[in-house]
Amino acid sequence: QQIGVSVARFDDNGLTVMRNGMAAHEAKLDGVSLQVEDATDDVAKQLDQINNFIASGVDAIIVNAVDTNATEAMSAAAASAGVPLVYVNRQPINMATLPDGQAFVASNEIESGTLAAFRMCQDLRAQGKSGGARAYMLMGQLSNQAAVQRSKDFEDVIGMDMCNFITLIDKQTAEWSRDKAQDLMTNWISSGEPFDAVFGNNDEMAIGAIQAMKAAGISMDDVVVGGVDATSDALVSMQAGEMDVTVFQDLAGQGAGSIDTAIALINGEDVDKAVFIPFKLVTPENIGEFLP
Amino acid sequence: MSDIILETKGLTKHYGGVHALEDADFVLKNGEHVAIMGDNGAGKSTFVRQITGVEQRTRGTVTFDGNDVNFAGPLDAREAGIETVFQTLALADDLNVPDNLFLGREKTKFNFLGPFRVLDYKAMREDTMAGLEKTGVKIPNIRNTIANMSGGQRQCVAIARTATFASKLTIMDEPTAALGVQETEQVENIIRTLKKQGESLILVSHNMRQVFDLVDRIIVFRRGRIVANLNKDETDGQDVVAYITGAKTGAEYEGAA
Amino acid sequence: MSDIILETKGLTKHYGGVHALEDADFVLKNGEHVAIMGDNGAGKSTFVRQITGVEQRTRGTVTFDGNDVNFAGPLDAREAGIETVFQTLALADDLNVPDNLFLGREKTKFNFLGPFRVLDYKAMREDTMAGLEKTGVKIPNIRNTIANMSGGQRQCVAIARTATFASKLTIMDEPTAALGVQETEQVENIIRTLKKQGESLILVSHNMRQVFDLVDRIIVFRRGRIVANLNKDETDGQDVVAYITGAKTGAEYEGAA
Amino acid sequence: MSDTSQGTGGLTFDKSKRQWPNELNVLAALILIVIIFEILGAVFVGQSLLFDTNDRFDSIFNEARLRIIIIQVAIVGIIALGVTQVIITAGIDLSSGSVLGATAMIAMSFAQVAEVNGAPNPKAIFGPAFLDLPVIVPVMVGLGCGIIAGIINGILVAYSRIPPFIATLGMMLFARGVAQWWSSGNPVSFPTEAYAVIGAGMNPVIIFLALALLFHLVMNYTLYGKHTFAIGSNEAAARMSGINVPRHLVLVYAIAGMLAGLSAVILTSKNLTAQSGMGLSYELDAIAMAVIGGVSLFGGRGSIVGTVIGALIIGVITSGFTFLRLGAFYQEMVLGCIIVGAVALDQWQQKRAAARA
Amino acid sequence: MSDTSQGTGGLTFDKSKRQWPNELNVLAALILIVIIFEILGAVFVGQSLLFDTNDRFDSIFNEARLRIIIIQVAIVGIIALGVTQVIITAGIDLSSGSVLGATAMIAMSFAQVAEVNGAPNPKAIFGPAFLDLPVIVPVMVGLGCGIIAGIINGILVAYSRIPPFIATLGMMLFARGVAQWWSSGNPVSFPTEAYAVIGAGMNPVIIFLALALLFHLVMNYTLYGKHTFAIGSNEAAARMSGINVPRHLVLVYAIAGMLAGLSAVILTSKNLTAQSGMGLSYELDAIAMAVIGGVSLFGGRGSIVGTVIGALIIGVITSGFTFLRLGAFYQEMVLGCIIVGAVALDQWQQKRAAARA
Ligand SMILES: Nc1ncnc2c1ncn2[C@@H]1O[C@H](COP(=O)(O)OP(=O)(O)OP(=O)(O)O)[C@@H](O)[C@H]1O
Ligand SMILES: Nc1ncnc2c1ncn2[C@@H]1O[C@H](COP(=O)(O)OP(=O)(O)OP(=O)(O)O)[C@@H](O)[C@H]1O
Ligand SMILES: [Mg+2]
Ligand SMILES: [Mg+2]
Repeated sequence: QQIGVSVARFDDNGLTVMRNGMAAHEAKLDGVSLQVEDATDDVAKQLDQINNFIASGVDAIIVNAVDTNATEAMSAAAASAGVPLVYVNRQPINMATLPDGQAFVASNEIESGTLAAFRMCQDLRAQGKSGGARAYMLMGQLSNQAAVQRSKDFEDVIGMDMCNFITLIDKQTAEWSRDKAQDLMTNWISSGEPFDAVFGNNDEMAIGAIQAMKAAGISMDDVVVGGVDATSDALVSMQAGEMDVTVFQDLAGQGAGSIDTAIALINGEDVDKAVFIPFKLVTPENIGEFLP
Repeated sequence: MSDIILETKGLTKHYGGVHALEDADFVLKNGEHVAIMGDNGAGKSTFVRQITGVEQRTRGTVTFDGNDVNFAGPLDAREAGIETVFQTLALADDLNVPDNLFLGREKTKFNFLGPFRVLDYKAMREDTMAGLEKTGVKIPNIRNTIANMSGGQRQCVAIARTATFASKLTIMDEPTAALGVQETEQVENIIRTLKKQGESLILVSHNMRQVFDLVDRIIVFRRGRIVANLNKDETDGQDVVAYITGAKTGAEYEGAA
Repeated sequence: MSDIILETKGLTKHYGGVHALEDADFVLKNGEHVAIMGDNGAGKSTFVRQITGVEQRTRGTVTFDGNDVNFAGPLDAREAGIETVFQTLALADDLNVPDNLFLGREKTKFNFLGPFRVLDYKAMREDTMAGLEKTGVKIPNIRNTIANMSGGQRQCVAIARTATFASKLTIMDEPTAALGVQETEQVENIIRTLKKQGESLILVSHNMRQVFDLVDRIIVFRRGRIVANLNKDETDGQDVVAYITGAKTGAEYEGAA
Repeated sequence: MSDTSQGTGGLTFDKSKRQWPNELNVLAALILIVIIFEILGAVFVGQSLLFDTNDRFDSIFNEARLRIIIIQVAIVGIIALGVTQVIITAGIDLSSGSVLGATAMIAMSFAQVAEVNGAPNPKAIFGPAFLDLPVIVPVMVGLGCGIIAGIINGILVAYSRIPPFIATLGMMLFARGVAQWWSSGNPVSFPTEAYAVIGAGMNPVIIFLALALLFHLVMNYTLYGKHTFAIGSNEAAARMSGINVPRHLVLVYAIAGMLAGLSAVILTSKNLTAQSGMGLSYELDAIAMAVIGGVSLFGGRGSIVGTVIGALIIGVITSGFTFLRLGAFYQEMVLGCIIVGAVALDQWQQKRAAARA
Repeated sequence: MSDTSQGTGGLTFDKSKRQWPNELNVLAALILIVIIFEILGAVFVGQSLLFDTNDRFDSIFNEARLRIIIIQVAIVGIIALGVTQVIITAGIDLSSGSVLGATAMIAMSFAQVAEVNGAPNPKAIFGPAFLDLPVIVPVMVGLGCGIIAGIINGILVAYSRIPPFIATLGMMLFARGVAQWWSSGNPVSFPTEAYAVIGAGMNPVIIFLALALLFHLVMNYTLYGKHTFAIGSNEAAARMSGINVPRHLVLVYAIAGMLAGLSAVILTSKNLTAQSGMGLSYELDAIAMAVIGGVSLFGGRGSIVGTVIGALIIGVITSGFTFLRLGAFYQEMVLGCIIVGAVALDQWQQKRAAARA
């Protein structure tokens, strides 16, 4: 069976893990062949890719949506051609009205930022800073859904009664990049403002901030640093006692699950409309579970 | 209206430290044909550029047709009635001959369409053939782009452009420099026709024979200044060369140069 | 080695449908000075471009200094010993006068550095002054860029460039077209010097007086073909004009045009 | 062109050897690429790119693929029509993608419905007075935003003498900032039904082809077209000949901006959402279409027909890759090669045409 | 330049009115921008941008900020040195960012350590034979990849007569594909200690400034520089004057490629990781630096000194925004305006200088 896959972007580390999970699962299955396309974070391109898949006569389509608001048009295109469609990783906006032959496999994005932020809040309390703590936030590209969502999660958490001792000094975009984060953090350090926590929308930016702080001679014990993704670099950094919090998303599991769901849909089996795979918080205590 | 078509007073142009034109006082009567001569780099083209608004002068006044003028660009000058053949020709290399001839004043239909009015290619092609015949140039295919024309062919296109449209004053900066024997003769005929029609002319030229053939009066530039103003009948070639080289300077210009 | 420096046989160049040069058979002896005349668009510059390798010919052979040559570009031609002043001058507008004069053969120090060898600005500046004096042109500041030079000043820079370097054959395409009286005289002196030094020359010119003053032999082009080959002493201006306009055609060229 | 080529005597001119129109080369390249894909398809996937090989659709051609080939380039194609005109003036427009992004956010905000699935619109940008507006409002807002951006580009280029690359680079950054600032990066969704019609089905293609025809006529038969070519060919000459160059340039950039605005309207309507990241790098696609279609970056040369064929080439390549199941990594590599190849072929053809006897 | 300006008689020439070097304008713009930030800083955040206002560092200047201003532009600045030379030949290099990305992945793969935290390197790309290599290997690989990409660019531009915009656009797509294909998009991390030294601390700045000095001398005092300017000024003239234009262009693009490769080495060393998305849009930053520094996109005009000041301007702006805690949205908008403003100022100054009595 031929399955077309459209992934939001290829140069995203997390989504690459998911992609590799799909490829590994494909190798295990007989007679399933995947065709994976890069939507380069472009909603319109993704819709075109789906139409191209339909024109090529694939048996099913898996979509990792660039913009979860744009899924209505995709559902309509696949439904009218009678091709099964599985959304993966990001929840489509038309979840409630998803046509037959379509399903959703993912984790709930709102969890990721919230889990990390809440744990950072607890760590700060544990350090005895509940009288007032100051934080910086490094954001991903502002045109990106996950960046907007995770930033909002963090701000929601520090707006809660339990965590409102944290004040956000500044938030800027470092475009998901370690290098930009490093420069941005150095800029912040150069203003001389004291701070207690740094939250990165992803691990790469958190690591960049750590590198900048180490270069400035700031002790990593005094600062709580959090990220999202649990990349292997982040785990190494956590082992070294630098990174304090990250969030693991079973992306490989999502990828494999989406293929299984797609095959079930092709075979006309009954499938749950939504399959949720939860996020897991990673801290120095439980890091062992996540090491290879 | 007076019988003076063009008058400049104290016209001056400096390029950084280079004083290319200094205090030029110049008068041209209606219907008069005047030649400007002088060494290379004497400031002749600079003088032309100040009058036609291609550049903004450093100081001085220009009076055209009774009004003080300060053209913002050659478009203004043309609209006021000055047609110019520049030394650098001003042709669009990728366009063909009729397109160049009518550049900036195309013949159009459906004029209510504003900038989107429709071009009348046929009329322009016919007028082009007529205009080129006046210059005597041979062009095998007028649909070829200007980039593919020989030096003389380009020059003839530029001249035909000027000759096709009536004006109060025509300025030609070395129009026959690149032309062959026959073509030069034709262009000189065009100039004679202008004289008959009573149009004024400023001719920049290095060709002594041509100048004495065609104009009424000769102005000599040297090192950015006007150094002589000679009636054709009261001078001769040797005399003019003396002014050009600096062996002589006109009485009224003694202070200069 | 024979005493023939340049010979072309059946040299032809077509631009699409335009037959700009047809079957040109041409011979130049060592030390001989020859003029090429003809109408605008007759194919003179085209002929020059084929010899110097600026363009690739449609067919025909060129023999230079005893060897069949097919220059890939003007660089090859120059290395073989042909110096050319092109009608389009070939100057770099943003560079100053010495830079242009020595373009492509700069004086350098530390030559072991290959492409990164160091320029000898001082020597080049001095040689520039000497070269320009030969042409008699006046340039107020040689550190000014070429873009700011007058038409004649540019032409003199191009000529000085050619005159500064010895060669076996010099080609000049309308070198004095933009020049004033004095400068023209100086350039003619340069040409006379070349004659004395025994260097061969091809001079493209529309100036009858100049041609009769300077060269040994006159070749006339018409409509892309050679139509006459005249010894200076056996002809006169009217005769040449007759060939140019097509009133006459050389006996040996009867089949042509 | 008719056959009444004329000249004023002189050299022999052989009319039969007229110049081979450049568009034919581009068309030949398109056909060549299709043939290559057909061959590769037959060898590697046992299918045909354009013809029907499985019985899903009963006709000679694979209609779904023909349709997607052109739909997917129609929107960028509309931008490319404007970019073509800008490049012909020897300019460049790097801002069109970002202007599309900013316009998408703004126009969509005026196209929202009041109720979604019975509940009030959860993403309304403005108050209730701005919901359920007639479709003309967002369309006009979209065109207006594009025109304003274009006019600013044009003024910078024409009056401040800033190189177009820089002026439009500045606009690109600015518009990208605006797109993200508007609604703080949140997408704008849920348009009215009337708005959703604009970009539905084949409508983008119809609009693209109609505009292409219109601008083909404008570029070839009107004063506007002639002056556009003249400015690109030799701006100084155009100025000296009395063309009001600055005013004309502003007009050209304004039209290019308007087309970017229009694309934003169609794109948001097609996708039923506006995202601040929309249109990112579309400017490069649009430029690639124009250049593959034979528009010269030095100005003065090019045609709308060429650009349309250039757009089709990109459409065929994109669909062809999916059809060949080529790994996404290779797509960019091959696309890079094809762009370079197409232009190299064009250059070589032109050189050969110039040298031909 | 010395004061021995000469000429051959003729007009009056007033030596005291020589041309005001263009670099001074750019410097003035830099100072102006710093002053604006100082004023805004005093008003809105009660701090100074460059001077020490809190006691964390005991000196007149805020040294940490001075350092970050230049560190953050040093790597793109190295690219800009090459881009400056390319633009002076009237070319453009859109590929440098992607070439950096591809080179980063490849070079880093040769710089990996065998053991991380006691365990074998979890991300090793090649077998054990390629781990713990001497630092010269990845550096050479990096420079080599850059040079190869540059040579291909140069050959396309010089011999196939493809416009530089297109040739390097093709290379940009190709290199981006290579970057993603290499290790299928997975980041490459954990370099050897020796490799990590290259980009540590102020090393990028030292390398940048040393190269700037070197190329300043090369552009002004060697044949290479003169021919680069000549080609940009009038390529046909350069060709007719006997410069081997194609060979020279290949050299220029190769040097630009090499500098992009070097940046990749420094960047990966500084970040201790290589990612396929690295370098994205660096080409635009590099071009912006060059152009703000007064390099003309029409070719023939520009200087290395100008580009270095241009880089500093961008550094000050980036740091200044963070310092003012300006919302991220506004940064791009303001950066767009400043780029346009700087060039407009330069154009206006030049026009005024030309018109000055
Ligand atoms: N690249 C080209 N493409 C097409 N036609 C061309 C091209 N170059 C020249 N021609 C044509 O070839 C003919 C000969 O041109 P050429 O430049 O040799 O004339 P010429 O004798 O030098 O004239 P002039 O005295 O005006 O310089 C002209 O009719 C010209 O239009
Ligand atoms: N833009 C400029 N910047 C600096 N100097 C200039 C500029 N334009 C002209 N010049 C100088 O001004 C002087 C006069 O130039 P102009 O072009 O008026 O001479 P001309 O009399 O027309 O000479 P020709 O007979 O050679 O055409 C020359 O020395 C020239 O170098
Ligand atoms: Mg002049
Ligand atoms: Mg000629």
